[in-house]
Amino acid sequence: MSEPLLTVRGLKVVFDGFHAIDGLDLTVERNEIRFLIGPNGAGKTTLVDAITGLVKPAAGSIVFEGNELVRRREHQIVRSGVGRTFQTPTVFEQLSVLENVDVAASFRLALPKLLRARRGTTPEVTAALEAVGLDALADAPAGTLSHGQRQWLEVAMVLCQGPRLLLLDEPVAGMTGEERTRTGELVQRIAGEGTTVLVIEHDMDFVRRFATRVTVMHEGRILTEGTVSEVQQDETVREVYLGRPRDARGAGTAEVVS
Amino acid sequence: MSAATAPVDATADGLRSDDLLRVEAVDGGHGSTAVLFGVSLGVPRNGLCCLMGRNGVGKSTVLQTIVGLLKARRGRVIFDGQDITKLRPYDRARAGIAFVPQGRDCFPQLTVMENMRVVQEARRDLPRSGIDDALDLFPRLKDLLDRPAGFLSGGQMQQLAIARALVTQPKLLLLDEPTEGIQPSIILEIEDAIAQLKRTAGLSILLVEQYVDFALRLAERYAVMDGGRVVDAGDTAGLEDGHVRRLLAV
Amino acid sequence: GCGSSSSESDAETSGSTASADAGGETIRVGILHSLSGTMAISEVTVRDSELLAIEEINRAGGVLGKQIEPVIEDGASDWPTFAEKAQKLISEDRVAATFGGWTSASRKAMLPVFESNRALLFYPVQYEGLEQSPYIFYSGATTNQQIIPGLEYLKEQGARSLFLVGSDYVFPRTANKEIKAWAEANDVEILGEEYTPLGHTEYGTLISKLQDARPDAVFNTLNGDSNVAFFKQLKGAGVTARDMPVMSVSVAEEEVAGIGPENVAGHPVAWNYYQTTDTPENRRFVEAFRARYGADRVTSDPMEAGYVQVHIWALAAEKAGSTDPEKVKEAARGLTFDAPEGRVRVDDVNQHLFKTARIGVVEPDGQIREVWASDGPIAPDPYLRTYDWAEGL
Amino acid sequence: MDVFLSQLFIGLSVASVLLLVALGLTFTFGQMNVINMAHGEFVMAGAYTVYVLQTSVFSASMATLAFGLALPLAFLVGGVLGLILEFTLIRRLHGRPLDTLLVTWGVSLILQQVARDIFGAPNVQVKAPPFLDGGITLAGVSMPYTRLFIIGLVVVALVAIWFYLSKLPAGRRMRAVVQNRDLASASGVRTPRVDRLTFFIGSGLAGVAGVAVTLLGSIGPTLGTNYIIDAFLVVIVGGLGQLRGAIIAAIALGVANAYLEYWTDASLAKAAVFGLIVVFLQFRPQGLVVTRRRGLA
Amino acid sequence: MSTLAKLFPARSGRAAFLVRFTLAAATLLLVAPALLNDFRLGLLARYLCLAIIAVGIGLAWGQGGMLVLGQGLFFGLGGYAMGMHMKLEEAAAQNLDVPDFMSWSGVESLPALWKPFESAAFAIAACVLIPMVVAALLGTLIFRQRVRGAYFAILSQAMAAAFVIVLIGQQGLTGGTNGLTNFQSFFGLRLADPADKRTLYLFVVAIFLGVFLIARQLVRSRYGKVLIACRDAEDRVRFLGYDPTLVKVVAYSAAAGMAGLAGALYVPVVGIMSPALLGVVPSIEMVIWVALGGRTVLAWAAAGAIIVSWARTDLSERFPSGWLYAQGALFILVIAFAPKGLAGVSEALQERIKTLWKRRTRTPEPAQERELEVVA
Ligand SMILES: Nc1ncnc2c1ncn2[C@@H]1O[C@H](COP(=O)(O)OP(=O)(O)OP(=O)(O)O)[C@@H](O)[C@H]1O
Ligand SMILES: Nc1ncnc2c1ncn2[C@@H]1O[C@H](COP(=O)(O)OP(=O)(O)OP(=O)(O)O)[C@@H](O)[C@H]1O
Ligand SMILES: NC(N)=O
Ligand SMILES: [Mg+2]
Ligand SMILES: [Mg+2]
Repeated sequence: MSEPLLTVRGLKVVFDGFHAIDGLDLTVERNEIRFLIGPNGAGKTTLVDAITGLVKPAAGSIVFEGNELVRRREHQIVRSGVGRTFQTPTVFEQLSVLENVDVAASFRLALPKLLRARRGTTPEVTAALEAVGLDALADAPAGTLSHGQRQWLEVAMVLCQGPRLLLLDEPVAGMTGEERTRTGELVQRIAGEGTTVLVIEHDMDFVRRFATRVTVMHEGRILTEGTVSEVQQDETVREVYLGRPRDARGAGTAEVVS
Repeated sequence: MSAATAPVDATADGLRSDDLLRVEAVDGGHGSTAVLFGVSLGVPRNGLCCLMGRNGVGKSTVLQTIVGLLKARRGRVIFDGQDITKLRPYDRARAGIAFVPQGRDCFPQLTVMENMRVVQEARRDLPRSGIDDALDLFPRLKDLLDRPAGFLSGGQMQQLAIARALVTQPKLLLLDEPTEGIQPSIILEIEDAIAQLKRTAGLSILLVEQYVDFALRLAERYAVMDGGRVVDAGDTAGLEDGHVRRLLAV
Repeated sequence: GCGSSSSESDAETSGSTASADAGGETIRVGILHSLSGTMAISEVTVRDSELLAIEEINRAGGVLGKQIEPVIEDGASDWPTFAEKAQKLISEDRVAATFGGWTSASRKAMLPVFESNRALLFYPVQYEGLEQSPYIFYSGATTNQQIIPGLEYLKEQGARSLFLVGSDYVFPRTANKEIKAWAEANDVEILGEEYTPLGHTEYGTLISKLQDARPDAVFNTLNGDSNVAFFKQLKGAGVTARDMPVMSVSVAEEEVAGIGPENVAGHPVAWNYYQTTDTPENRRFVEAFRARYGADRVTSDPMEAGYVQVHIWALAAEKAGSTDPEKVKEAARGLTFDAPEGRVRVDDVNQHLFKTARIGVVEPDGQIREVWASDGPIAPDPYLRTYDWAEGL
Repeated sequence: MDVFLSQLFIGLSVASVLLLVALGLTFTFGQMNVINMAHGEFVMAGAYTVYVLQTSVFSASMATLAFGLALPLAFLVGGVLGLILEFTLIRRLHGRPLDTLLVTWGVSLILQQVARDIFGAPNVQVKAPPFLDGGITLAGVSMPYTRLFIIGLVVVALVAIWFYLSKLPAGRRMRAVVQNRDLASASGVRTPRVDRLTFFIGSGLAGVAGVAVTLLGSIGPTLGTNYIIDAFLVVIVGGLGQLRGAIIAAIALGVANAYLEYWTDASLAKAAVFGLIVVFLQFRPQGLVVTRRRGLA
Repeated sequence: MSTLAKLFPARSGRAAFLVRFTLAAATLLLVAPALLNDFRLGLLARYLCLAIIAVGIGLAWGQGGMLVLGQGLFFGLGGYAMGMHMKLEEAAAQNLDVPDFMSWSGVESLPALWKPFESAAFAIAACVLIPMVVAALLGTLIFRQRVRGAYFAILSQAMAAAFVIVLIGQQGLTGGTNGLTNFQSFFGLRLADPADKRTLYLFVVAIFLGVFLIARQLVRSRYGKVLIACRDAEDRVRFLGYDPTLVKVVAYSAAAGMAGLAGALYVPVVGIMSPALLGVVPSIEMVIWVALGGRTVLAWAAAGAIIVSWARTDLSERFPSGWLYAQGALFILVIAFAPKGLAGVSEALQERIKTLWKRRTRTPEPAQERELEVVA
């Protein structure tokens, strides 16, 4: 029997006495597309921050492929196979789109190799750029990208690193329906190629279409876990998160064009 | 080709002489990068115009040009009958334009309360009750008043951004993807809030939104952008179902 | 005049590049002082008196029938810049001699330049001795013409213990090395020795150390701005000249004005010249200086030395009939001049001046009243060879 | 005499001077992110203000009046210089904090030369008002009135600034503009006016500091250079824009220096304090009082 | 015009670089010695030493975003290492136990710190390695704690200040404020001899060109991109699996090594090494050269050092008492109004010339072209 890819036990993150994550347990299996939803401020981003070393937990353990991540430094966590994007995309504005991805792809090179100039483009870089549809903009400075384009670029950057666990924080926020579909399909493809993906998202339509399993967070803990429809039927989830659709609007509350 | 100052055909529907805000054939962009080409659109008085389009077509750039953070290289921006093209952003704000930027902007080291107060105090003519009114629309912020805004979660910050804009009691509210990152139940509340503001406060709104249904439910007017141009615009009344969707799916 | 004179550069003659260019209409001399930076405070005044001397000489017909043309350069309170500018004056402007420097640090930086070019430097400030370059004329006092008389005076006044306070550079450190040797031979106890960086302004702790040690007197080799802070804060701490006299060797009229006379009044200083020195030459000098630069200006020892050294160079050149450095050096031996401070004579060997030592006390009006003077000029002894206690320094 | 207490007092008085110079920087550097190397020259301008008042406006017998008037006037002189600097140069340098350092460095060179050309290179003298002559002795520690006066001045300035920054709308506006200029502007805050006011106050405080330092040291064109680095270190150790941090840092640096200097000498003490700062930043890289932020800085 | 366009093509490809580099090298190695007199050639040698520092600063600051306001520290470490060796060589030649300045301060036997510098090999290695090691240590401490921006700038400045204070305070060991002066020879070259000075000049040029090539390779490499990434969003770089501390330390340390090398050359070229060259003021000036030339372009950073130093010499010769105005104004104008320095100015000029040229040769291009580019 295979052990889970990621096991979080008794995690606590405290800011000035405020418990943003309050004794959270979470298990993520290999090759799933796990969605994490929950009210604003539930602690979803903080959980990702804790897994990737950006915030230091007050207690608890985070085990990834048998290795404890707590107290490791950020870049070591990335090197052990965990990649992430940010809710507010950050890219290297002075570098071109291609260079952004290339820098990301070169992270395992030793210093002597890094000191050589880049000649041409490696296949993984090309593939990542094509996957997010930025190949046409490869030579544009990343600083000139729009909000949405930056999100794509971030995805390309983690993609080419071939992480075994990929954490996406609201990857489709601000995208049109068509773009959402493309992103969702991309996520499915990545998962198919052996990467486990944990997605934070508020777009329930997107969740419905692409989730294998959904975890709901509330006030720093796991509220419930299950399939999309199980979760959607849950009274508390409706109460604190989904809200009750009112007659006047019909069923779809925040439906995106698809 | 964009030498023609007259709005092109497609946008003629998006602009009326009695509109509160009239963007007339504006060219603009970031620094030396040209992004907008002859953009025209209007926001009706006490109405809502919804601006749609794929990533990177220039929606945010339009909004930033309207508030004056970016300069219009050509064309005019008329607000309430006054040409504001040359005004500085703060003077436009004082004229009654409020802006909720995309991507959760705030004063990170000021508390939630201070974020609102600083805006309210920026002008002598704003009553303190503006803050209470804004908080009534977003009651979840009441628990967070003393927290530095930079520590808020994405959704919390978005709520604060809208609340802060309302504190200025604007005539025109510019919302750049206000539902981005907000939990479904609150999106419903925001929708209610917008509808209510239109009704009771006589507010006009220019809304950039990806959720087409949400947008069209609220809007009287719509405009669709592509490649820095307005490619379709008009009234939502009598809009053939799926028309906009088709445009966006290009 | 910026020399783009590639024709002048004579690649054939290696070795000495200095060949004071006497062929022109005028004779050029270098004036090289700090016109900017910390030391500008002191050094611009010397430049002024040197220019005054040049004007006087020119009015009287110049040197060797030619007018003197000063080439002014800024040493910028930066020792390497002094070296660079000295080189420039020598190799591009072909000056007959250079008048310049104040701190010993600047002199040490310029020394190799003048030696390797066999060109002349006239240096106007009192210094620590233990140096004798064949290409430098020292017109300020060496140790035995200022510091030792200062020490003897304190001892005579009954001081049995001293505290040494100085800026952290070569002059105070070397001077204090000599002072300690002197003290040992004279049964005077040294209760402390403290250095502060040039430009230091916070003397609270040093003053409390003085108050703890309670010396009979303080020997002060601080240079520049620091004196102002030191004396103001000393007065603030309630220490008066009566409790603890501070003998200074770098506080002249110019510095007194900056410190504020009320803050130094009563403290002794040691020099060779004061504005109040009573000679006919000095009356003329002070009058000329004020006429030239304004009635509110004061004169001081280094200014006088600057003035004197220009005249000495001019006399030597006249005597030699040439501005060639070697001939000027030769002619300068034993030369005398009636300076504002009294008669001075160039030493035959070491190119220092015979100078009269004078101890003065600062008056509340900012002038310095002479309270003791040596019997006539003292022979310069930069290596203190005539003092037994100085053996092994 | 009790060394411990007397050095404590000396440390505090050193701290008070440092703090006075650094207070202006908490505005221009801490709030506006401008590394104003000409701040020291504003201090110098404040010092020359006293000199001009004493020599050209009032007779020597009115030293106290001249000194008293110098305080507000030096604030104005420093402030106006700051305004000019803001208006001509700083305005163009938003978002380029490191460039402000280099540009204002050029400004400081020029201001020093201006002072040299107006007042001459030699130091000038200022008379302390007679009521500041002497001092008191408490618990074996002699405290000159000049030092006590400066400490008092700092306390007054601190209270005023604290009130301004945390209680007055203008202070809030100032912080808002620093934190998000575009947003502030789009929210109706007249950002250029806020910038100018901030710079005016910060530079004005430098002028006041200039009046204070005439009581202790020399007044010359290079006066400012003596204080500038130490003052920046106070701001850094205290934490950017943190009043509380600056106070603690100034006291810590002043007192550490006083004790270290007592046991060693001025040079070593100074080098040791610099060393301690490097070590300190190992533990508190953002200074004593930290403004934390979420996510990526 | 067309040959000019060939020499300076728009895209700085490999060939273009080779052309430019060869031109610059030829100017320095052949033209300058032919045109300049000994004194001016000596000054140019000095400027080139400074240009080596500037190349390092261009790397650390321009590419890596570390505003190194304390390069005087490393310049000094290299300079003193070489100076100590030269002093000892001389003392040995004159049969003295200790160098001249030590006896002035009462030091009679050679301090242990000085002993290793009797070896030429040790001294040469030390000039570069000591600064690099010190930078690596300091850098690791500082960058690991994420001290950056203005904090780093002022901290590095304080380190230079502390170094100078220590140098001045230890007169017996270091020569104090005076520093080390009065050098006669450098590895057999007699410093007073014009022919030997020319040889020394050529040596400096060779080292300068070598250092420039090394720095250029660093910038062009992938490492160079990672360095830029660190400059623009250091925290983001962590989440790509790089340790920014290491990335920055490499550049910082390389810049320190270059400054050290420059210091080592400076001593024989100028004949003095003193704290006055290393403190806060000179260290800031070093950065100003780079800002003025153009911080992101190495060649312009080096040019900045040469131009500013030359301007300083020239202005101070022309206006001995007013040159500070000119220098200050130069700093202000260029940095405030030309943020990319002279590099930016030259770029803009080339751009202008190119459009003028195009306009004259071709029919005006349709205004659409640019728009389409953006929209596409
Ligand atoms: N550094 C901090 N200091 C104080 N409170 C913080 C800090 N960081 C986060 N918080 C608080 O922790 C809670 C969890 O925030 P988090 O960003 O993880 O929420 P989230 O689930 O990602 O929300 P959203 O869906 O809105 O992005 C919020 O209430 C937030 O205000
Ligand atoms: N700071 C900038 N500098 C240069 N170009 C920019 C900048 N910001 C955006 N752009 C460019 O301007 C175009 C329009 O950007 P804008 O942000 O207005 O798009 P948008 O329609 O709001 O997209 P999104 O839905 O992704 O927010 C994009 O192609 C982008 O590349
Ligand atoms: N010689 C001096 N005063 O430095
Ligand atoms: Mg979140
Ligand atoms: Mg947008």
